[in-house]
Amino acid sequence: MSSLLFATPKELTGWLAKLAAGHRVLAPRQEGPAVVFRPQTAEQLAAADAEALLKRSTSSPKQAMLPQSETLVQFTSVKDAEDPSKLTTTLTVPEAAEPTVLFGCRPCDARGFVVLDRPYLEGPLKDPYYGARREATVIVTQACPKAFSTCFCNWVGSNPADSEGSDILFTVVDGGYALEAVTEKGAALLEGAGFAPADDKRQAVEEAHTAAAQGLAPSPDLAGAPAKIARRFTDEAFWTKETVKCLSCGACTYLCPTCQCFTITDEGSQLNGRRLRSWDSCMTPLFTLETSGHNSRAAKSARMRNRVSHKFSFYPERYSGYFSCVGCGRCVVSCPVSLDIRHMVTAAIEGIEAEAKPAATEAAPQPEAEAGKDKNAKGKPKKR
Amino acid sequence: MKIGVFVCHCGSNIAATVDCAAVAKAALEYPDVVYAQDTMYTCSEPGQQSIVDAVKEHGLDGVVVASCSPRMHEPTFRRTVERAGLNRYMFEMANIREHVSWIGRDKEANTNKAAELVRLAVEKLRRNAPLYAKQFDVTKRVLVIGGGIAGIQAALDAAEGGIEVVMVERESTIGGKMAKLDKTFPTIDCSSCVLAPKMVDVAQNPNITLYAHSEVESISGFVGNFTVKIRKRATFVDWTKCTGCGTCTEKCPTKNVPDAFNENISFCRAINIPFPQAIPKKATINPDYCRKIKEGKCGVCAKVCPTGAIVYDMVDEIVEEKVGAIIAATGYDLADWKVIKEYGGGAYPDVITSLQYERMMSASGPTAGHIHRPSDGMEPKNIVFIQCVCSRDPALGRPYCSGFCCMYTAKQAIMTKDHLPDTEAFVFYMDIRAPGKMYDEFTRRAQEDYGVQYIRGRVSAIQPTIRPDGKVGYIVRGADTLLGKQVEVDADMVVLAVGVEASKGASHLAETLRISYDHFGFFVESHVKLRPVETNTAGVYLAGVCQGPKDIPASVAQGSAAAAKVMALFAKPKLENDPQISVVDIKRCVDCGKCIKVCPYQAIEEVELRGGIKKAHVIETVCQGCGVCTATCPQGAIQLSHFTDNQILAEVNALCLS
Amino acid sequence: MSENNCGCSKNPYLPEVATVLDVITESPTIKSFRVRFDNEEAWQNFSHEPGQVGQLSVFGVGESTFVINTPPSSKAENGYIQFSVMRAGEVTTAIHKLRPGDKVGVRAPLGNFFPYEQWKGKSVFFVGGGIGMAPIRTIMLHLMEHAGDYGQLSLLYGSKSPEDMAYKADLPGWLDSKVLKTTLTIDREAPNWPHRVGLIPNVLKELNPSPDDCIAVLCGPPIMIKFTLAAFRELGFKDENIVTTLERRMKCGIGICGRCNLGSKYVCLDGPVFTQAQLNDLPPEM
Amino acid sequence: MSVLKGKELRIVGFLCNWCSYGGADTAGTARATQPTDLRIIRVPCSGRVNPLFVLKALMNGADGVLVSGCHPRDCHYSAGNFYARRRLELLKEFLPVIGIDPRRFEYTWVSASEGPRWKSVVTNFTARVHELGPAPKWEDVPARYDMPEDLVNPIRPLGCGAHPSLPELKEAIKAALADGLEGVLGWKQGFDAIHAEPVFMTTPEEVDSLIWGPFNVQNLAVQLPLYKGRKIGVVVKGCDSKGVVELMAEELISRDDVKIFGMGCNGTVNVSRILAKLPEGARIDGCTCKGSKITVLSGGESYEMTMNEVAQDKCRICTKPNAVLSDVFCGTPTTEPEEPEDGRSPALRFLDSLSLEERMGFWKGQMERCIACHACRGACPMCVCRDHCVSDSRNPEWVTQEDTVQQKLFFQLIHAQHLAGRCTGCYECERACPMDIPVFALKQQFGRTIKKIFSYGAGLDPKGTPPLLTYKVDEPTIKEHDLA
Repeated sequence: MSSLLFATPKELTGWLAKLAAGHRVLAPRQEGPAVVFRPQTAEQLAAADAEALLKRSTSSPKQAMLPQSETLVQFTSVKDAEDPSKLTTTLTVPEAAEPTVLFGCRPCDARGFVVLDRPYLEGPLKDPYYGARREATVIVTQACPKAFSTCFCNWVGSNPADSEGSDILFTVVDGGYALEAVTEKGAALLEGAGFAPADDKRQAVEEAHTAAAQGLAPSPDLAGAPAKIARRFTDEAFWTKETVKCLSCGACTYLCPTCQCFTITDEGSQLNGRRLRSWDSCMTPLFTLETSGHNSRAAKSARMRNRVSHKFSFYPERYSGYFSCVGCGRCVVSCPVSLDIRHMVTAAIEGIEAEAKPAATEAAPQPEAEAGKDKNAKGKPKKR
Repeated sequence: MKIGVFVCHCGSNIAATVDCAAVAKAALEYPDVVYAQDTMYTCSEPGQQSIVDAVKEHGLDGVVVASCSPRMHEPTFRRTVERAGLNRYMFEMANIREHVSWIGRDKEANTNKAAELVRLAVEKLRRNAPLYAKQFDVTKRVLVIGGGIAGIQAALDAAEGGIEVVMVERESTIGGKMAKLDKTFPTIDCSSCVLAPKMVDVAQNPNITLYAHSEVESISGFVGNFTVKIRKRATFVDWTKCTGCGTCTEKCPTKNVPDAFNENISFCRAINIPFPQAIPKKATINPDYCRKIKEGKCGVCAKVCPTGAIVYDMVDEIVEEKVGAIIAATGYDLADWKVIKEYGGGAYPDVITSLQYERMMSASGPTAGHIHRPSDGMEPKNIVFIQCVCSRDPALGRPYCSGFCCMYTAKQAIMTKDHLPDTEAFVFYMDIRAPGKMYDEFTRRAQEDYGVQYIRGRVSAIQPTIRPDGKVGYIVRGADTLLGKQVEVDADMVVLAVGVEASKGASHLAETLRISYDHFGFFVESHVKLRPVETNTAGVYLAGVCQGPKDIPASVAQGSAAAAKVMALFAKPKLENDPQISVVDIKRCVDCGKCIKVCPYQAIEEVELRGGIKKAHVIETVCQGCGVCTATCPQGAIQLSHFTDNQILAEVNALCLS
Repeated sequence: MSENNCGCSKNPYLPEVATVLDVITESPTIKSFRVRFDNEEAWQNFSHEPGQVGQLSVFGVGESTFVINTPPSSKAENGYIQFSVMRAGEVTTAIHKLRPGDKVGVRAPLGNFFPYEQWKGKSVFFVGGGIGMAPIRTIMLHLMEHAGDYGQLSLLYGSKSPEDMAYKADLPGWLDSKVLKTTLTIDREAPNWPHRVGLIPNVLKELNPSPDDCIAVLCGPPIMIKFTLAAFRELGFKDENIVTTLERRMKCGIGICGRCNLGSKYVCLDGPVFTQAQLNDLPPEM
Repeated sequence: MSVLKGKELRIVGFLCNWCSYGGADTAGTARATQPTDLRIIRVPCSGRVNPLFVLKALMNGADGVLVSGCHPRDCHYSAGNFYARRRLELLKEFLPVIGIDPRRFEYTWVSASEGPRWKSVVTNFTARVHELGPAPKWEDVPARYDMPEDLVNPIRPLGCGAHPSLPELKEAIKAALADGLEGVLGWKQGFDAIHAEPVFMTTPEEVDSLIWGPFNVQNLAVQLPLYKGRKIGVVVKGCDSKGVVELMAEELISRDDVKIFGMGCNGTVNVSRILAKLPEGARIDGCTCKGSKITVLSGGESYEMTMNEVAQDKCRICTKPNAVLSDVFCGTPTTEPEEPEDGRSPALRFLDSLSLEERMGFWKGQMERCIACHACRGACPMCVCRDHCVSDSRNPEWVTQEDTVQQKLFFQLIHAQHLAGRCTGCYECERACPMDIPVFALKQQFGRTIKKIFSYGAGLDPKGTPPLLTYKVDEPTIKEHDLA
């Protein structure tokens, strides 16, 4: 545990304003009823009241690392003078990411990036765009003062004050905020912030964290959930019944901090155009539609089955037991027909024993117990 | 894709205000363009050959020609492109003449605009796909609407060419306006002498089915497969039995029926045969005057009819005919001259129209050829003919010249001098239009041999007066511009050379035929100089005055021309449809039925595929390619070939995004 | 399946600009494109294994996955790699418009490859349906080059009609090759067609290959795979000896975009080559 | 390649091939000098011009767009221009809501022989566009995020107490299930006390879970096309029933497949407004509704609020609380008030008070936070294209994948255009939007224009035809925009 620092609201916004000179500072901003992460200028930050920067965002801060649409490659071609049908095509890649401070996200958002790191950075082929932004971004997380009714981070091995994925974790205490560097990057950022040491606030911070954890509804036992859900796969009636009211709109996937899927399309012409990566949703039928017209997930029940199974079964099978869901509850809050993934997971694992199944989950390494963290969850976060 | 761009100078028409070389050079910058040249005359033989050569030499698979309007030379260049081995739809035109070089002298702006229009054509061409026409079989029968001289000529020529003809005539006899004429210019031979044999031919030609006293009710379908509903209006006489003996007309007590055939200068009976040479020579009852039909009394004709042909309770009958082509030959009517108050507005009995005068001079007319003025039957000593009544008169909204009035007025004047040698004939005229063979000699003969006095000037008013001898006279006041003074003529009778307009109901028929018509009701031809007898609707042709004022020789010529066009259409064993039609992508269609609702031609139907899935389907031969369905379909599932959403969007984006 | 060998650290989304050297019209709907990288150095150290795929793209239109259907040896000998493309959608239509000299993008090699090392000493029975012949061709030619290491190699290639049959230039060679027993079949009777007529599963049963010590390699449209798989099982072939490829599900080709998953496996990383046994363990979502 | 700087503005013309393109040719042949700005795109018929082409041009930098076709009755395809007249008149009235000056778009009729008329049409329109100057660019307009939250006073008393006839409704549904109905769509309790969720009731127990009250917000008509061909029932509020009727009018569901259960509706709540009265993220432990007062229990506290404070905007001006069409109607219908003189949504009222440029700023500010998740499309009962939406397609490609304001707003324009004359005003698109963007204002702009021009409301007549799918030869209520 590195030392605890204390900052009054004015000091906090002043610090952020100073950072805005060298960094792109993303912080929550209220726009109409919704709260979104927006780059804020030094003046805006200096003038902002700290309270406004601490609202929980409606959509996840995933945009900071994985923009909804970004240019992967720009291609321009020049015609040969004598023979215009001969082209010389040159490809250019947009410049690397700018240093960014992502301020005000919550532990589940921060853990979302850890979930995304596995496919994006820990596979055989690394994603340079996501990697560059990940490297260039310092994540300043606020420990949740209070759990929302739709929060269930404790189901997936986390808690309202989980520091995994964050570089700096701060907690609201009376009179201001107790900040604590979690990683070297965080410590580097706090350097020169001139905050007073505040070890005496340790007690208040612990109390705030346990108070927040109390607010969460107890988590069902998800041990063996991946295997159970895998076995539920062929229960067509179950998935059809659960998905009856789903409208296949895809809002859940675009709000989710851990949805990784995207599509690649080209715009413009050969002479000057760009190849785009943009978010895609497994809930729309076009996701697995092949040009021949064959679609392995034509029915919406198959698509919902894939979404729930991916987060609670396929991903854990592939990445040593870690759930891909971080329990932020945004998909539950914003579903037009109030579909609840918690209900679907509990219903899916009900009545299925987790007897031996040679799936990867058995072979998953046992993460060492974490002091003070919730014990019973299977998908234990490993220290990065 | 390899595109070639050919920028045309069109002599100086384009090159004068557009830097064609610069446009060609700019075209080389566009995507997929690999060859660009500017040519003096691209549509000329060498011009087209340069396209064919370039396609071969550079392996082009698309051609853009920047020149005149596609309405002019798109077909020409499509054939050129086809000759070069490409599909004729891998071709686009940029209109840099009518839309650029001819409408402004600012060379810099014109060149920039021309380059942009070429860019539009290139962007559209890059998204064009080869299209192939489909074959469909043809009903080799033709419908001729209108039994005037033009219709008769067309019907006879088509029948001669071995094509079955269905002729529909509104009146109870064919012959049209020509049948009403006594003599025809310039040879003054008797009109019915030349017309009657042709009418008989129509009746006797086995290929011709005649529906007289009938009208076209509705037309559906398309070229090669029209379905025509014909309303056979009730004649109240069973024509299969009627022998045309005329006994009923003699005995019919109702004598006060205005005789339409004689232009209402006389009366006829409620049951009547219009004129002796009528074809079909059958009687017809006028229901508005027949006492039996109106009040249930009388019934004399039924009693005297030797074959019992009278059917008082006859009703209209709808008949359906399948035809492959339609010739409209609906002729003309005289304009409503009564709007001219200065000429009495129809109140003066002795101020009559030229057609009425023609009936008066006709041997089969009500006065058996004797000229008696309607008011008191007196043989007129002075007759005044007034030219251009409701013609060449923009104030009355009729700016056009009716073409044949100068000639028939000269003829009527000559005939008048023939009938009444010592009668004076005066003709008030503006300019004598006598363009045909022996036409001008004819009008000169009227002046020199027959002493008809031509007065160059318009008649400002006709004033009725009581002469000392108590008879009525008409002071015709006008100007004589050659003498430069006012002129007055005390006339016994005035004959008005009234201008022509399309026959009544022509505009409604045009809507039924889906062809355009202008403000005066004349049908709009496909091209005023190059395609006068065709219309923009495939399979519909025009003949005679319905297309615009013209004299008998021209009407006859157009009748033959229209028949020739039909024969050419039917010459091929099968017809090809225009592949620019809509196509449904069954993967995207969700069978919401919006396209079926909006299609003006009902060319889209709902079909059931395997497994009971329903989709929309376009009937290739009925779709005319308007694209309303493509603009309506929410999923973009139905796309009009050659004008797909992506093709038009490419043009919009080329203009707005770059 | 063993790890693929393209762990290059450079940007995996960045294609190599390549030039189309030659276009062969195989059938009304299939064309083969022979391409070579423009960047000489990248071309030199490019190598691939039979069965690996590549993302072929037309700039401005998009990219799509195709198997590299020339054997590894042919790159050195002939100086090109070949992709066979059936016209189906927007990208394939744009590819079909390509002419020699045009530029394309190539991201290759991707995915795993046929485990031909483990097949040594065994017979191999290839079945290709329509465009499914493309993946078959690369591994078949490779095995024919090392025929000695294997037992009997045989090919059953079926297509809708004679014109639809691809690789017409190779067919004579295959028909009278000493190392390869070739059977060609078409769906329906066609004038002067000397070979078999009939659907692939039925012809396969007639050929009645023996399952012992024999690997079946099976590629084609889903409907054909379904019935041919049943036929192989009927003939006694065990599921672990039946191999197929699933590159039609791929999108990014580098295991990130999440589109090609079959359960927890990614077709682009753990495939596209799978044995039927492996597929049986995965959720039934073909 | 663009317009001549300083001399020309970007004016795009869509001309029908048979008449206006010919008219332009005639003007050319007559050497009638005209300004050079206009670039002409040839289309077969003015009926081919999808209003979205005009919107695409105006959204991407066109300063003026002109559409010209054959004179009514003179169309080569007989009815193309009749459809165009209605669509383009509606478009012209729609443009101001997104801040585009309607004078930048004009449609007129010029025949092939009217060269001089074409010359004056082009000259006058170009002059008008030059007078208006270059169109404001979406990139340069300053975004604004303000939207006043003042509520519209309800025109009838809104209530939230338990409906006395709910048991009677449950019995009726159970009876219907007994004699063969496969299932009935209704609402049941959601994941907490102030959320309901749709349920497909097939067994009596499930019918017991049916609730009727202020939380029945979803419009169940959206589910009906998914059950095409199956005999099912649906419980409807007044606004939902209009959706069911419109689906029947367009034959997307058949009348005898659907058994409609209705009850008088006293208004539904906007859940965000309830949450706004509670501390951020408060857990909902319970909720009691009595008369028009709602008491929410959360974390030991109880929060009082009235329906007037939290009701949905549509319920405040609702004139059709009872099903417009039903097979079974339980209980006494609620009073149906007269048409309000101002039925506009709050967003539309605010937009009407803004200048054109401010409206562009408004939409730029709102659409920046749109995540293009298309929940608005998913929740819309009239969106029957489901898996084949044209905005996900590349043939035709109306929108690209880029997340710029123009592309995201263009999807909203597609949605509004497709709903013109079909939208029943159920507000689901705005309620379903996770980012709370007031997208219903665009649909209501079309809705109020159609009411003004065709005095037609969607979803009232099962035999009705949406105005844009038909035409009149003489349109008494559309006056000619003459440029000549």
